Amino acid sequence: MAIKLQNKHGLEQMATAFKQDPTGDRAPEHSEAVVVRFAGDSGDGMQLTGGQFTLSSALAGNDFATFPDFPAEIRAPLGTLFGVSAFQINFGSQAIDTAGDQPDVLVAMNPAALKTNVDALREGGLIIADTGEFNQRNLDKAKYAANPIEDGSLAKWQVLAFDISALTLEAVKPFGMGNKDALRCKNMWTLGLALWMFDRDRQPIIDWLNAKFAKNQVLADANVAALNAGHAYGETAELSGPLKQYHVDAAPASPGLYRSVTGAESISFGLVAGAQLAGLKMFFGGYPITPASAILHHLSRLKEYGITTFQAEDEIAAIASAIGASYAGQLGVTSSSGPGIALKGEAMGLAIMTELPLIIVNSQRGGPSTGLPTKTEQSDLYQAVYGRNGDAPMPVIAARSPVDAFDCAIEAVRIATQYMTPVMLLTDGYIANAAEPWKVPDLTTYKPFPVTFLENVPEGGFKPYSRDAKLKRPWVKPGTPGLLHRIGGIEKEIDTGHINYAPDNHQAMTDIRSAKVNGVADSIPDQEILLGNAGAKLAVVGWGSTYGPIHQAVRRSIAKGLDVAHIHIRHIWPMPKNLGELLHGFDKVIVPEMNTGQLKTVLRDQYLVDAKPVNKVSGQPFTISEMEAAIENALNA
Amino acid sequence: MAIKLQNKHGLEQMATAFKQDPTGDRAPEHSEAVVVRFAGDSGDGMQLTGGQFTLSSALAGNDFATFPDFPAEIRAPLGTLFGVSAFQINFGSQAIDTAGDQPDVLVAMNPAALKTNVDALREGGLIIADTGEFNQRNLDKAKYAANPIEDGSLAKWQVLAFDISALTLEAVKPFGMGNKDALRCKNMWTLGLALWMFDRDRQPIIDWLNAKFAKNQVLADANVAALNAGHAYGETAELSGPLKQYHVDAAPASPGLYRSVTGAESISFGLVAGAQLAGLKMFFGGYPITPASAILHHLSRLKEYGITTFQAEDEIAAIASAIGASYAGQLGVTSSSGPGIALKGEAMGLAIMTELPLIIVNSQRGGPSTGLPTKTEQSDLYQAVYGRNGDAPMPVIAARSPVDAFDCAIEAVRIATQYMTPVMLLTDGYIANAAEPWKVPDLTTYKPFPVTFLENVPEGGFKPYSRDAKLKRPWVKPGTPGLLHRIGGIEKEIDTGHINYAPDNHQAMTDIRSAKVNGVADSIPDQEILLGNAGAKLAVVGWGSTYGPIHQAVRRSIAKGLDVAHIHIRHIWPMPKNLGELLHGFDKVIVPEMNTGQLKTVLRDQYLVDAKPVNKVSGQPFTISEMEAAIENALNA
Amino acid sequence: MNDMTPITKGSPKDWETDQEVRWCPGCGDYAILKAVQRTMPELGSTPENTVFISGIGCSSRFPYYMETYGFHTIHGRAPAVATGVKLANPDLDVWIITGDGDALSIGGNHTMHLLRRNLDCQIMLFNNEIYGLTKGQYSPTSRVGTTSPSTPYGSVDRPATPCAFALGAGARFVARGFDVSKNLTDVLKAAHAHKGASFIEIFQNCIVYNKDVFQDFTEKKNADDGQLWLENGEPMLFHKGTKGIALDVEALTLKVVDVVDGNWQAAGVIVHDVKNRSVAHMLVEMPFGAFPMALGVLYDDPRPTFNDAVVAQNAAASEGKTADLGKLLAKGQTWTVAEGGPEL
Amino acid sequence: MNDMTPITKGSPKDWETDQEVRWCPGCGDYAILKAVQRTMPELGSTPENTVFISGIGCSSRFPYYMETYGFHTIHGRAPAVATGVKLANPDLDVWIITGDGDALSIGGNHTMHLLRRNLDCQIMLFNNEIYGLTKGQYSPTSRVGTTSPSTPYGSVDRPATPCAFALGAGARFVARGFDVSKNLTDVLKAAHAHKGASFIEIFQNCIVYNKDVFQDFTEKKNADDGQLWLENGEPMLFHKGTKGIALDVEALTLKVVDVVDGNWQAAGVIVHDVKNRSVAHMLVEMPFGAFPMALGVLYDDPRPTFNDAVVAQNAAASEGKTADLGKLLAKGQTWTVAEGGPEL
Ligand SMILES: Cc1ncc(C[n+]2csc(CCOP(=O)(O)OP(=O)(O)O)c2C)c(N)n1
Ligand SMILES: Cc1ncc(C[n+]2csc(CCOP(=O)(O)OP(=O)(O)O)c2C)c(N)n1
Ligand code: SF4
Ligand code: SF4
Ligand SMILES: [Mg+2]
Ligand SMILES: [Mg+2]
Repeated sequence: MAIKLQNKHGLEQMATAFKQDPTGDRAPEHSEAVVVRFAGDSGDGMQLTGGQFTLSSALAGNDFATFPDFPAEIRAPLGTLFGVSAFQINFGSQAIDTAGDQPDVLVAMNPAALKTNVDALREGGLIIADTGEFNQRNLDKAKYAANPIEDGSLAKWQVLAFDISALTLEAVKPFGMGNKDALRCKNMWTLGLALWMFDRDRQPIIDWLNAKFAKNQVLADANVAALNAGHAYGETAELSGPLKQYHVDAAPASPGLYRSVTGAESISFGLVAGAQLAGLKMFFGGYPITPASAILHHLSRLKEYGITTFQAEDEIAAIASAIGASYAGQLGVTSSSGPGIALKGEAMGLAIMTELPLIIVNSQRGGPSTGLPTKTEQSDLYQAVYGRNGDAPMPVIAARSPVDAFDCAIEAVRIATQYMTPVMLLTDGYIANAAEPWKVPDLTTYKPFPVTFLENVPEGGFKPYSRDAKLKRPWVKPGTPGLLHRIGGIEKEIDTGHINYAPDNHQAMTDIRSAKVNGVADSIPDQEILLGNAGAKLAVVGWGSTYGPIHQAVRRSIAKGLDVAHIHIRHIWPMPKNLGELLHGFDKVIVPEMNTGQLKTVLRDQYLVDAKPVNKVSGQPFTISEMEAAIENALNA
Repeated sequence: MAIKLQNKHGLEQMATAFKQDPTGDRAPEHSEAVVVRFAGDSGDGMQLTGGQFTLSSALAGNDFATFPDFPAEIRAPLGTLFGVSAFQINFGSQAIDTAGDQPDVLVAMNPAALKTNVDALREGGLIIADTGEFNQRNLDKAKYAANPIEDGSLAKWQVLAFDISALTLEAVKPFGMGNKDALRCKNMWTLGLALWMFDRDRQPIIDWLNAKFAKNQVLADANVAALNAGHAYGETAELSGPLKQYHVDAAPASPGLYRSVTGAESISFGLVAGAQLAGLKMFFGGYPITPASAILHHLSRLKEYGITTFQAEDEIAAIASAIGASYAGQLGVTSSSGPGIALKGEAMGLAIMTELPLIIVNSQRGGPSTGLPTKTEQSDLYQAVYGRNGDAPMPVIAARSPVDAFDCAIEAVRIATQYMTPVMLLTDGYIANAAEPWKVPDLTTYKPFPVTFLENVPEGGFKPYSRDAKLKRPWVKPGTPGLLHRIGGIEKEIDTGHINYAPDNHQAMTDIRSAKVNGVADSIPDQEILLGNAGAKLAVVGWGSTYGPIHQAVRRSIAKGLDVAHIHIRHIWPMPKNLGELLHGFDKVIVPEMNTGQLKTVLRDQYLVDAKPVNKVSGQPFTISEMEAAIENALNA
Repeated sequence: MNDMTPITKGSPKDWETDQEVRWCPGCGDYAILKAVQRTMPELGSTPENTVFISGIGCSSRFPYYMETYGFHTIHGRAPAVATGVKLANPDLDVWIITGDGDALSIGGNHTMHLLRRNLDCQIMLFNNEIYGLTKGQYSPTSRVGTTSPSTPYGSVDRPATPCAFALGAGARFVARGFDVSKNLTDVLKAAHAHKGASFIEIFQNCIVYNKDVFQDFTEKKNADDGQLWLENGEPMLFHKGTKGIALDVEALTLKVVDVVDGNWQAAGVIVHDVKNRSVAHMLVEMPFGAFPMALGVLYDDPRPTFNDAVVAQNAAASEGKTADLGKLLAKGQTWTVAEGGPEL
Repeated sequence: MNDMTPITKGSPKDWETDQEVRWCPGCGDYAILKAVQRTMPELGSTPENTVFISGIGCSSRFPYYMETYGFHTIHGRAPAVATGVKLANPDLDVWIITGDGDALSIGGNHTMHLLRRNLDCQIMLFNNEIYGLTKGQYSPTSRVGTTSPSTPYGSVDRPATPCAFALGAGARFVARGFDVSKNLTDVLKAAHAHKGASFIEIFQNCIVYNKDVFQDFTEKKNADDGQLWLENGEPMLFHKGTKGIALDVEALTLKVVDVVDGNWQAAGVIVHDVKNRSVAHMLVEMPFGAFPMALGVLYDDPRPTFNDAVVAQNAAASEGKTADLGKLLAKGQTWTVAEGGPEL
């Protein structure tokens, strides 16, 4: 393709990213995987553009992973560096597990977008820039001394710079909109160009635009016109040089209905599915916080599923209300991010002492303190496993991807209701916002775990803290005649649940609480090895959203002939029963985490295995190459 | 003494507790250590009695340790089992480290007191009971079917039962008080008897009574009369049987001025001393909670030491106000217990991010949740070391005894101010309430660590997050011209402290925060071995208030010829640099804790040493014999 | 527990548990407990549909002594827990038991928002102007100068006025009573009859740590001067009808007027209108001493409740929709990989 | 930072930092920032003795833009942090910047207690009736029916009235203004002049998530009908003096009256007395629409401040005592082990 014709250096790079198709020069080039990054001002609608491009990738049958990268500010002043919003997608004809290390194509809608994103672009990569925005004011705001498009500072990349703004205005002139509104169509023009580049069908987007602007035909037509104009520009520009089309084949996928899903969506769906499998109504008590709010937003639209959503005055009220709802017989759920979860610690203790089911979802973000609200991190594992007063054991589960979050949410509900215990479900900012293709699950394949409330006095009288084989206590709905009782946060007497400060009783209850939670391990599958063999030279043990980069890196390493395995832990507490033995079987164990080494602590404590930490705390996911390097280092160490 | 004359079985037991003195029979018997437990109704003034008896033991030159055991209720109905209040003292002519496993003497002021305490009394021990209170109503309340004094159920103990109530009324008749008030003197009568039993001087108590009731001479005289009557009763009763006097020699102690001190007192004093050594005023923000309130109470009386105490609306406001005070240039201190500490987690993160000095005192109690407010436990270590969102490293120190708490508080202030970091100081309900003799320290022997606030713009300009060799940032008081700046909980830019979300910056700041806290280890002494030798067969590693039982048990084990050592860790985080090597030197390591194994987790994670937990979670301290058994088990394992 | 004995309505006994009551002898809480147990049978709710929810404090021990469902939660959070309970099962008759520290110190925010939202429940705030359970520290309602373990030189912060706070938070029912008052049951009945959040401040004598601080109006001998019992539609009279409360039209504030031979109209005594919010504000802030203590139902003007609104919205939003998750997942922008498509 | 440039009093510029302002273009916060920077030079406090303390929210970004000392704390806790700052150094001029969510949702309890204690500081509550920073969820001040990401079918809970809440909490200074009002500086000056906690509600336009919700009274064309600017000692007139606020002596509530040829006395229009608490209660609760929006200083009646009381008590308690810890430790019941005593 054009790019490689022009830049020898770029060629080698390119080869790694695009597998060439022998058939001639004029037809669209074929490539296995491409990483495109759309970057522009918060106001430029890059997330929308990315979302629709994602859809078209899906429709083209590609596998993909996306990574929206928002600014912390709501809508920062135009053209500022901190106001840049970006959306990255990695799509391909093979399994895709990450949003990609380095973009092959960067769409930069203004100087600030170029400045903040170009360094990530791999050498030889293509830059598409809107010269219309590269005026002095914007260059100053982006802190560019000279115009990068002209001063040759972009030499190591391919640059395709033209006045998208003007071209858009031109395209939408017929609809007689004001300048401001007209320019709003820039993103559709760009999307049109991208659709052409990657040989995509425009119709679905056009349908979507017409639906979206149903109430305003002018806007609809204008956006469609911009989309078509961008597409047309591609075809004409092609004749004249650098711009080339290429084609990414459909990825192998099992037949069926697919959709794209973000982690926030799939956790919401999973909670609904879990509640249905348990036969319960759901009460969700939440307080907005980035990046957890999306779950509150999704669930508040699903009232017909027997869901009550309550935006509380703070995180403490949110969890307390959820505990109240569980006490009253619904599935209590609360959700927040690090700082908010910290505030819930005391109340978690109450749920542990009163042994009520409760789901606490933590969408982790960069810390400590307010930290980096819009960046991803895994630094709340300590808080999840250890962060409460007293001996307060609680099951902890971690989702590894947007799709996986669905099953994790169901699993959390199963444990909470089958064991009468609060459960923490860990996800993070990356999973919450990232989208993946998802083969819509057949819900009939999930085994129901219906809750049975105690409704009559059992043989030998009613004891609120009597226990079944799993050490679970009965769940009684207030309103049930004959089973009146009182519970609270003071130590309970065995069986009766009365207040009891006696030494032996406290010892016994402490043992019961921990035995009950440890017993959850009896109901979870053995830990599996995802790639590589048991007893390999090196095990890479991950949890949560490090799944993608670890999986790809281990796959590549194995391909390189290295003896390495990938283990990914869903059940953080209690852990699968075979895990200790499994880990001791490997020569070496490394634990990559987006924190300073938290899962590592649990593994070393539990199994006395010399698990070595590999840490990245930058608010950014690991790249595959970082992981490959870590594997090499570990093996050579 | 009489007891042994009457009960063969008792004799053997006795021998273990009282070393016999050859000289004759009529002179006071000599013994090395005696454990006395005063038990009565909340209203009977047992804590007062115990306190004064403690003083007289001190004046007699005995070493001692006490254990007040309050009911959870404020003032439960008279005569109820849950209304019993007890005070135990272990005093002797040798070093005393615990309040004693089993009482030798139990003073029971009513049936409920007998019922709840007699089982702890060692066989052959002496029971002194007030028959005046053993009426049907009280027997019913204590759930006694028959009167234990008469039904022979106390056969394995010595019983000395007589109508203390009547004797007291008799003694105070001259002062013409109402019955209710007159009976209030019962505890002084009992104290008088105890003073006689242990050959003590009455005068200091009489002085104290006269001072206490200076405003009410009648009350003073009546109490003194009761005290004397009890004492006289001993002398006369002696002629007729079981009651005998014995004498406990003074314990070896270095010359100097002594006082008795509780943990709550010595932490308060230590904080004052620390502030003075740092040259700072202190701001204490607290919210009442058992057993932490006493620190707030003590400090609120010390305003002349430049201390402002603030009872906040809740624990969050308490720590937030302390952070505000630190920002303004005072030493911010906050204090609570488990549930309240849980609420402070988010704010601790703010102090960590803004790198301000702050002391957080946690007087641990039984958990989880509200748990057992008046019982002791060590189950907040996880919360202290790991219980925050994000990677939020914070130094943690633990006091091992009331006296040790003084130095620990000073150490906490040193670290907080020398490193600009919050520090958690761990104590517990046992230490807070227990009293020990304390050789009043010479404060001039403590090395000052004066704080220097930055007051002028340094070479090269002012950078709020610039650092010294210890990675400490400058402390600037608002009000200082030329150094205006803003701080907050969002990730800081290196040096400037501006908001910064950049990946590299976050990584760098995360590394700096952890390096700074780890660096504290450079300023703390190597871990010492308190008893036994490095490389012994077994190391017993403890922290906090398990010190007493561990120390005694290890001493006895060594005396028995066992190869065991006692290591007690003050610096929980970061740990002394030599600790890992030290621990790896032992064949075996056990970690006794009043929790389910929390320090054990830190040790295994940090040093990959096979530290085995020994746990007791009953709200009661370990007994020496439990510790000895644990040591034997470990060695034989 | 005597949960098993068949419930014969109409007897306070049926509302007593077998748990030993653990308050100090002489504590005002006993009288309140009795008053509640006397009132319950007359409200027509059943023990099994009644839930008592409390925070932490001496007062918050209350639920253990009521033969109903009960939840002794954590300090200050009872209103939040109650909100979840009521929204999850609106049929339950929810009572919140709290103290001046529990409701106004650590729990102030939850109390405020429950009142603002107007959750249908009764809030009984036992105000003893002290932290009883933690052994006597001053509270947000303690008067200036209160010496306590944490304020050995006397407290300096201005106390909160619970009923003023409640009105400021948007309360639609505000009443006052005291532990040993025979009228307490009537106040409780009125609170229960009010649909929405009913806020009841009950002056309670902590005989151990704050003895008799209310005796200036609670004691028999001070009743005439000290107690102004309000009755809707009745003139605001006290001191055996010889004194009344009127509006000073110049100063636009309340004043005490003398009533000569029962002619209160002449004296301009205000007729109590439980729906008059302006007057309610003045009543709750009347400085005691210059004025008597306003007692009884001070304000009662119902508004739609939070729980009704939530239930209604849930129903409306569900109208005609089915809870078919499978359909939901398959909705929107989806695509199909055909059988013929590339194999795995 | 231009901390180094010598401060020449009197110029708003001296109160601006070099930090890029990060609010949405058109956000009402810009106008408020300018108003504050215009006001500061006239208050006689120096930048180094001024501290701006905020919680979390768009509004709470404020301190970064003020060339003073500043602390951007955590969500809802600014009042508590401010209390520590002021007690540790009472000479500092403390300003709290907060939002409707920060101050009234998560922070309600701290706001209440700061007002109750009467800490000497200014609280500027930017009320945009929405959670801006978290992208537009409804807040405790959002009107019923507000559709937002968390209330797609409209909010159902009754909103809080910030000024009513403040009065209920015991506030001694309550004022209102709005972002683009030219009178805002006067309100700020009055707040600063008041010794004690000054509560200022500032209606602020969140143009992204809650656009123009206040235009009914903030917009020029609605000013006459919609704005009632209160002046101490002046009659409560609006609509160019043709309308006024009077007391309905029957109903004991406020009413709008017509004023004919400026004869407001005849119409019974109330003369605003900033010390009249009863009227303040009515003013803050006047339902907008039937009444104009009461703006300016609604209530201003100082009381001793918390910080003064604490300082005074610290001084009194220290009177004549020396801070000799050694002595203190040696005090009370001690004993001596003599040299002759048993050796160690
Ligand atoms: C989180 C937390 N903080 C503090 C406490 C300690 N505490 C228990 S009750 C109480 C105050 C009780 O006062 P009030 O609410 O007036 O109840 P009262 O005992 O006076 O009836 C406090 C501070 C606690 N249990 N939990
Ligand atoms: C403990 C905690 N909970 C939640 C959040 C998320 N959060 C940040 S600001 C905010 C609300 C902001 O609303 P408001 O106070 O009205 O300020 P505005 O943005 O409207 O100016 C929330 C919920 C947080 N940062 N910390
Ligand atoms: S302390 Fe006071 S409030 Fe608590 S039980 Fe005793 S008397 Fe009642
Ligand atoms: S979101 Fe609203 S309040 Fe926040 S900066 Fe934008 S306009 Fe202002
Ligand atoms: Mg109270
Ligand atoms: Mg807002």
